[in-house]
Amino acid sequence: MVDYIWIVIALPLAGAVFLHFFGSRLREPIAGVIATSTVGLSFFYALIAAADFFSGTGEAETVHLFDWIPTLGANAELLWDPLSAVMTLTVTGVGALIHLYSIGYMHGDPRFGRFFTGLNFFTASMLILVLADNFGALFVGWELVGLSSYLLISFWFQKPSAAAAGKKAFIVNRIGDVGFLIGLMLILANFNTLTYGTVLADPARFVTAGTATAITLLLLLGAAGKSAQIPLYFWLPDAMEGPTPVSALIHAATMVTAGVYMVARTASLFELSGFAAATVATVGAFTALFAATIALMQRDIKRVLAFSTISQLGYMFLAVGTGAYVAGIFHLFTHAFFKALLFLGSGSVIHAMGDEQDMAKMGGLAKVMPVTHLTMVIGWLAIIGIPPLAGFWSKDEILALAFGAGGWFTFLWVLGIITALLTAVYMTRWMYLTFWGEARWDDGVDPHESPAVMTLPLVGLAVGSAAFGLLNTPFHGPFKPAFEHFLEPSFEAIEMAHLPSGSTPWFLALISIAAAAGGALFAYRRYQGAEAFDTAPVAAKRTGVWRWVTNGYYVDDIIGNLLVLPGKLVAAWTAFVLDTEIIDGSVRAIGGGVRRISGWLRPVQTGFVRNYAVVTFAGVVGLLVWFVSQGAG
Amino acid sequence: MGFNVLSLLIWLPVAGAAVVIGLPRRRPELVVPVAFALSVLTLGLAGFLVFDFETANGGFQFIEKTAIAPDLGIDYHLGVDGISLFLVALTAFLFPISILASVNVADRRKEFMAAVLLLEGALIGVFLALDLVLFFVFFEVLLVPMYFLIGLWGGERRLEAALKFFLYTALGSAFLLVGIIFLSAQANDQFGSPTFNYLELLNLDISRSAQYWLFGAFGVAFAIKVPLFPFHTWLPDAHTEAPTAGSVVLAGVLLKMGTYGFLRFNLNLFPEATVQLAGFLAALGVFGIIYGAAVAIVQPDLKRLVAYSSVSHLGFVVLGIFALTSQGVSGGVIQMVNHGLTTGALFLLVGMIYERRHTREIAAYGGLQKAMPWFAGFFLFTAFASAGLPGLNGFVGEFLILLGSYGRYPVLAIIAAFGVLLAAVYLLWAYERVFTGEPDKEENRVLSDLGLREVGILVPLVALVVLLGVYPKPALDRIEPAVERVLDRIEDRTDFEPPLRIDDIAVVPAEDDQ
Amino acid sequence: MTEISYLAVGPVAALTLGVVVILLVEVTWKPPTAWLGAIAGVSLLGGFILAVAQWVEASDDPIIRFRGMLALDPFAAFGAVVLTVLGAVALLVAWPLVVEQGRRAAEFIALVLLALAGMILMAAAAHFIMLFLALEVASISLYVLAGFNRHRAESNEASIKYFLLGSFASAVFLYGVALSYAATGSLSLYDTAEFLGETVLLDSAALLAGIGLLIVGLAFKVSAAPFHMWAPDVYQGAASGVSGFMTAGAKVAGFAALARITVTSYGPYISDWAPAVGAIAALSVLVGTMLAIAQSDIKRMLAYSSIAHAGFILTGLVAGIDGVPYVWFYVVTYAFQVLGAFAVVSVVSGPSGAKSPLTDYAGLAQRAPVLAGSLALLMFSMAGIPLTAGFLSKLYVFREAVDAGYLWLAVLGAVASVAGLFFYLRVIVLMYMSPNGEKSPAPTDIRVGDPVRLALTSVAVVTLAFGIVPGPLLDVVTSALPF
Amino acid sequence: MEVTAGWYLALGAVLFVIGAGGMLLRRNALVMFMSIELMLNAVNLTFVAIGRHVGDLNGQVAVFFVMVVAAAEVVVGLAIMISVFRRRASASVDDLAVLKG
Repeated sequence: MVDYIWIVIALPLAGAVFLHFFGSRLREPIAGVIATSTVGLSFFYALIAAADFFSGTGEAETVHLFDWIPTLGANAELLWDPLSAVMTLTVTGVGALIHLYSIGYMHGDPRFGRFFTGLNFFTASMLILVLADNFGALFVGWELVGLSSYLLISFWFQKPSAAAAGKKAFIVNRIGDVGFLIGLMLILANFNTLTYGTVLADPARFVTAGTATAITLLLLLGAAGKSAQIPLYFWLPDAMEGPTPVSALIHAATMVTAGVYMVARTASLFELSGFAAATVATVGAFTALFAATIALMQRDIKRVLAFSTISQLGYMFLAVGTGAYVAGIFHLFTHAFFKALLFLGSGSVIHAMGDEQDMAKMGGLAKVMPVTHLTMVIGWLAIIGIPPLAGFWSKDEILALAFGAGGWFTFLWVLGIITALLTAVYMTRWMYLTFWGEARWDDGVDPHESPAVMTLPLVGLAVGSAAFGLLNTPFHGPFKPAFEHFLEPSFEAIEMAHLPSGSTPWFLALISIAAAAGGALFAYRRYQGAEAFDTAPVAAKRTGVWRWVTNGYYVDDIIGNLLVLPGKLVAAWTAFVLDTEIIDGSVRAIGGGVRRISGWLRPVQTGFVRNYAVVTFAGVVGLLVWFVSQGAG
Repeated sequence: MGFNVLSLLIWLPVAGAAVVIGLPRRRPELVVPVAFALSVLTLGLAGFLVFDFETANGGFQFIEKTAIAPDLGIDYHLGVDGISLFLVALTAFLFPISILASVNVADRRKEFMAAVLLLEGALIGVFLALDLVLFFVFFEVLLVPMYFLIGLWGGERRLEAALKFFLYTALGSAFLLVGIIFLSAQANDQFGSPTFNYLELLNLDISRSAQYWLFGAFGVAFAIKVPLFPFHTWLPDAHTEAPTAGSVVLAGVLLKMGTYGFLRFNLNLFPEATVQLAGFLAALGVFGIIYGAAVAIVQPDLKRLVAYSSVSHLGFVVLGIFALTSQGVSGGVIQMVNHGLTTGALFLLVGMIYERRHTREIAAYGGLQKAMPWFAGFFLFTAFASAGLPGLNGFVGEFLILLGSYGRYPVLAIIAAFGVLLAAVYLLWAYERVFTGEPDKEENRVLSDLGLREVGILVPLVALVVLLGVYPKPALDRIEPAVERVLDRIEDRTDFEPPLRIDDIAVVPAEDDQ
Repeated sequence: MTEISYLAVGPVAALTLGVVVILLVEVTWKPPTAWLGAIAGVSLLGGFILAVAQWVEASDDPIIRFRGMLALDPFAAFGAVVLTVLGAVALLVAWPLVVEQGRRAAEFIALVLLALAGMILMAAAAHFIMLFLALEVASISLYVLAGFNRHRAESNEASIKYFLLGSFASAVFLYGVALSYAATGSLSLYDTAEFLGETVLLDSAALLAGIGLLIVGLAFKVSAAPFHMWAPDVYQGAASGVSGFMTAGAKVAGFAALARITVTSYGPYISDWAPAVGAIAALSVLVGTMLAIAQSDIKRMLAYSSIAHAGFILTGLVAGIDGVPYVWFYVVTYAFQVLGAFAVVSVVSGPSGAKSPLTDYAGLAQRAPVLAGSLALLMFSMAGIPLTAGFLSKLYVFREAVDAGYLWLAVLGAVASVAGLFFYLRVIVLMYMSPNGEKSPAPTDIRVGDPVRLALTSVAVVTLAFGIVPGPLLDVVTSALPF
Repeated sequence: MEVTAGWYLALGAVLFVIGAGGMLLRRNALVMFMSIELMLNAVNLTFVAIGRHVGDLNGQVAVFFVMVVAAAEVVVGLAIMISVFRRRASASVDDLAVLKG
């Protein structure tokens, strides 16, 4: 079974190749059906392959497919262990549902087939990423998901904004990848290979803490790029230019979590460097808070979710940085469900509103879209962390573990709690502006519930969001921490963070629940009361800090003016002054110089015999002088 | 070996040129098929060569040797090793494509095809020659057909470009020639008889100072060909003004003569100087990476953009070669091939769009993806290959080079890594401006997508790009032994210890994995 | 009387006989020009056969004849062979001109043959006085040929300049002879060599000065800088038909003589004269190349390029006896090339004309592909592009220079030959890359007579054949050493 | 005082230089040619002197050849000059500067 695990990748890949060539010829639903089924099959294959892990008898296995670049220890080798199994299942499971949903969402798009090519290709790339057995293969998947994200964000290439967003996403990711690449250089230089087996088994054998710090920080840069963490988060909001299923699959559920996965995978390296781990946690906590604040003021239904995604990824970073790898992966897992759910829901809304994305023009959709509304409520409760829904368990575990880590992490815990509060505020706002209150639709718009093909996945994801939290509870008996046991083999060697002892966890849980409930209540009241409508969560002050927040702290402008513009100027100077004028200029000058000298010399040939005789005679004298001097000497 | 495959590889195209010229004036339609058939035949020979090549053998194979001028030690001496093998194959592969891409050449078609075929013969000769005079002959004589290709069938500023190309490169070769002569003089002193035989010259022991001078003399010639900053300014003009076939061959193969020369001659003949100067050249290469990319970003002319991207990519090759590590050098070699494929494809694509719109101005385009989805697809694919996307050939080379060179020049390798980023910037930005958005100009809306011939031209390239990206092993297996020989040689000729030799690598059995 | 050997003078005799017959026939019967040509052809053939015979004879036992006047050695024989062939080709090239001359054709042919005789003797002379006579015979005939076209101002000017400067140079040469005589007490090349071989002169100032003046005299003939000033004017002024012959013949004979006296008589003093020769070589290369770039008239351009080539050939001579074979190789192949180039000129710009602006050559490729093709080939060869004799010649002489320790000279030469591309390529650009007849006065297509066609073919063959398979020629020249 | 060969050689040298000077300074073709004759005769004197000094006939004989050659040069030279004078009255070579550069 496991020996053929490559089938998991091969299926969607084959789907992509097939659809690339024939997708455009197929009648509409068929392409979608094919794509969906390839991913679905992968899911079931993975499920069966993971059976041993469920029974706890599973052994990590590597499958060697073929040599790629042996001299770097980078071969086509797959690693099948609980961690990659979880990732595979998440990717294929959530992926399959989103594929299904897309059949409805992309209905009528002229490039229907092409879209599924992209989705399938992305799934394959993501699976390469999570199944890789060495950093080389990991990097392949790493870049390929970037590519597919680029292709899918700018899927509607006629929209300049979409094209630009795609480019931005890829390039910002590449910035991170440079860091990643340099990290790989260090790894090869110290380990002489890129294979996990050698590098991760017992890194202390090869590297000092210092080197480990360098390596891990560089990897972190790559992770920050993929997972949209500070400082490389700013591509994700623009990425919402892509079709909503793309946002759901790539920019919420799977690709953006690659960074988290990578940190978890390289846990043994991070373990060597407390500093790097702390950095990861700090980056995560701050990103979480930062993004949450921006989310407060967004009017675009998807941008809110985008910033929310960044914020949630922050939690995951906080987790893996704290050493709570299981918690991190668990949050990744649950988040995949409820965030995908929320995105698909917003997609369903956008669909219903005739591609309207401004929440100021929505409201009161609960009545017309009952199913969507219901599922969204579940998603909403899940993300703000109301027990017993998934979000609560995963997020709360993270916070608890952070608190338990003590010291600096206690401060990060505080940030986490504030973020939890803000999350509740902006998500409630999101719900209210979209589904509740009175309708503010433009005339001519009449929303309607989406077709079953779209609502079905919503339901599926809703169930996940509601129930999967119970997979990992701190209790015993029926709700034992199954997820943790499941992942244990992958983290045997790793020193895990522990829950604080005694009743503290309960206490912490209460705090976070309070924060969530309080935030939700505040926001609800804010809008219920308001007559003069205003999207801002607090009484209208469009000035000072709020303008900053509304514009995402002007980060894009700052980058545009401080990095991109000067960069272009420098390039232009190099090209049109240094290269054309100075370097090529001097080359041309040499050529012209030779010609000019030749011109100057011509008049020497006066045409007068006497002068010729003079020159000749001068030659004679010169030669005589030489020879006679030879004789003398 | 029943027949002298190497000689055939060189002289078949040359004879082909004669045949093409000899075709009756009244039957112009024959020209292209004949030329194409001949180049395909050559490709077949190259294929035979690749398959008949002894994989594990790092030395020269298929050697041929006959004296031309015995008392001067000039021989007709050919041989192929893992380093030259794929350059020959690349050459033989690119020419049928370039010929097929030039069927629309109307003016003096016979002469055009003849020139192209001559060029092919000469280029293959450069990579096969094991006698320095013979090498120089091929190295120099191919300027003539190239000169005519640019000067007769080129763009508006073709004359200037052609002259610049010829003079600039010839200037380099002048020093090369003197260097070669000096070597044979040394041989005369040490062996008692003059020789230009590469294999014998390897046994010379050359004083350190002499090595520096010779390294310089050879190096200038090769640096101009590569081209290394600051000797690169002939390249954008030549590439831009040359007809499509010319650009493809220039970028695809001609530039490789420089890097090949460095690897074959400088590293082997002047090991001490190499070890001393490697850092400097690697630095130049890295500078070229960033510089070429920066200049490419703002080029308003699509063809110039691709031309400068070559400067950037060749910088990687130079870095790899002078890293003097197994991975770096093999990466350099395979990157030569990769660059030939991707940049060749890019020039072909630019040529195709130029044939339709007769402009290379990026600003003149926009929203092409609507009218020409296939063209856009091919372009994007090639762009990503050239930007070093994993899974495509470009990555394998750059990955090996970067990781391989870190062991020797951490700082340089790190700077070079940013070249990968910049490549994405200039290629994607160009793609955005040319292909995306709504086609605002009428002439862009009515463009016809690629025809069967054009697709036929591109598909083989694409196939190879993917193949080399996913399964480079066959190539690497043939390249590495030759590279190892070079490094061994440097190791025992100098006190230098190349880091990261392959045999140092801890090979981990798949079992004891986590 | 073994001292007398008719074989030693054979070629010269054949040519002189030809001269006499032609003149007599002319005055008695006034036959059609073709006959005169036939007679000339016969005497050249005779000369050639005898020269070959000399070769066969001399390669066994080279020896001095006529009381040390003439050397019968492979060196002389080879010179004779080359010069007779060269003469034949030259006559073919000049044939349109000859025909133009009408009744004066006989004189013209006679002068050419006479000049050839003189040149052959220069290569064979083993005695300074003999050498001087040969030199004068050749030169005087050339003075006349230069001014043969009496009715054109340029022609007159050319011949008088050539004459005045030429005789000035001869005088200098002769004084050199006298000084050498004073130092060694002998006028025979070989006795001089013997004398210098065994006795070491305490104060050799006179001798060295003598050597210097001798070199000047011959450097003038081969138009090496700074004794080159006459060349451009003369080559341009003289009718295109003969300029080629003057350049080629003078070079071959001049270098033969120069090589013989330097390596035989003054061989022991190589450390003294080689640097001087090197300096002249460098100067010639520089002056020739630099001035050729600015020329707008192809004949002047070729003249300056011939100065540069004189420099290249001298580069080979600094290696002394070792260099002689390659000097031969260079000078012989170059002689044919320059002859061919002037042949094209004489067709395109008229056989008797002095003016030959480069613009005449715009679009020549369409009007006369054959001419354009061969001229292009010659340009590439002169520029030293591989697969042509020009490249190998340069390779060899540079190699000799480096072997002799003149690395700088080789570098200079190599770089200069790149600068040379400036003007060689210009011709090609005009012929191939400028639209048909643009700026050219007569875009009528050009007819090439059979003689010229034959000449061009032979030149092209020589240039390519020896460029690709130098072996045969190398074997010959390496054994064509002075006694 | 007794006149040795040295004096003759010196005289020869002086004459030669005078001739050369004339060649360089005068612009009349005939005069220039005369200076060349002077140079040749200077050489003759040298030959005789040396021949006498070393007691070798070659020196004396050479002189005859030189004279003959000089004569031949005169013939040709005058012929050329006449053909020039036909076109223009002046004998100054400075008028002959069409070909230059």
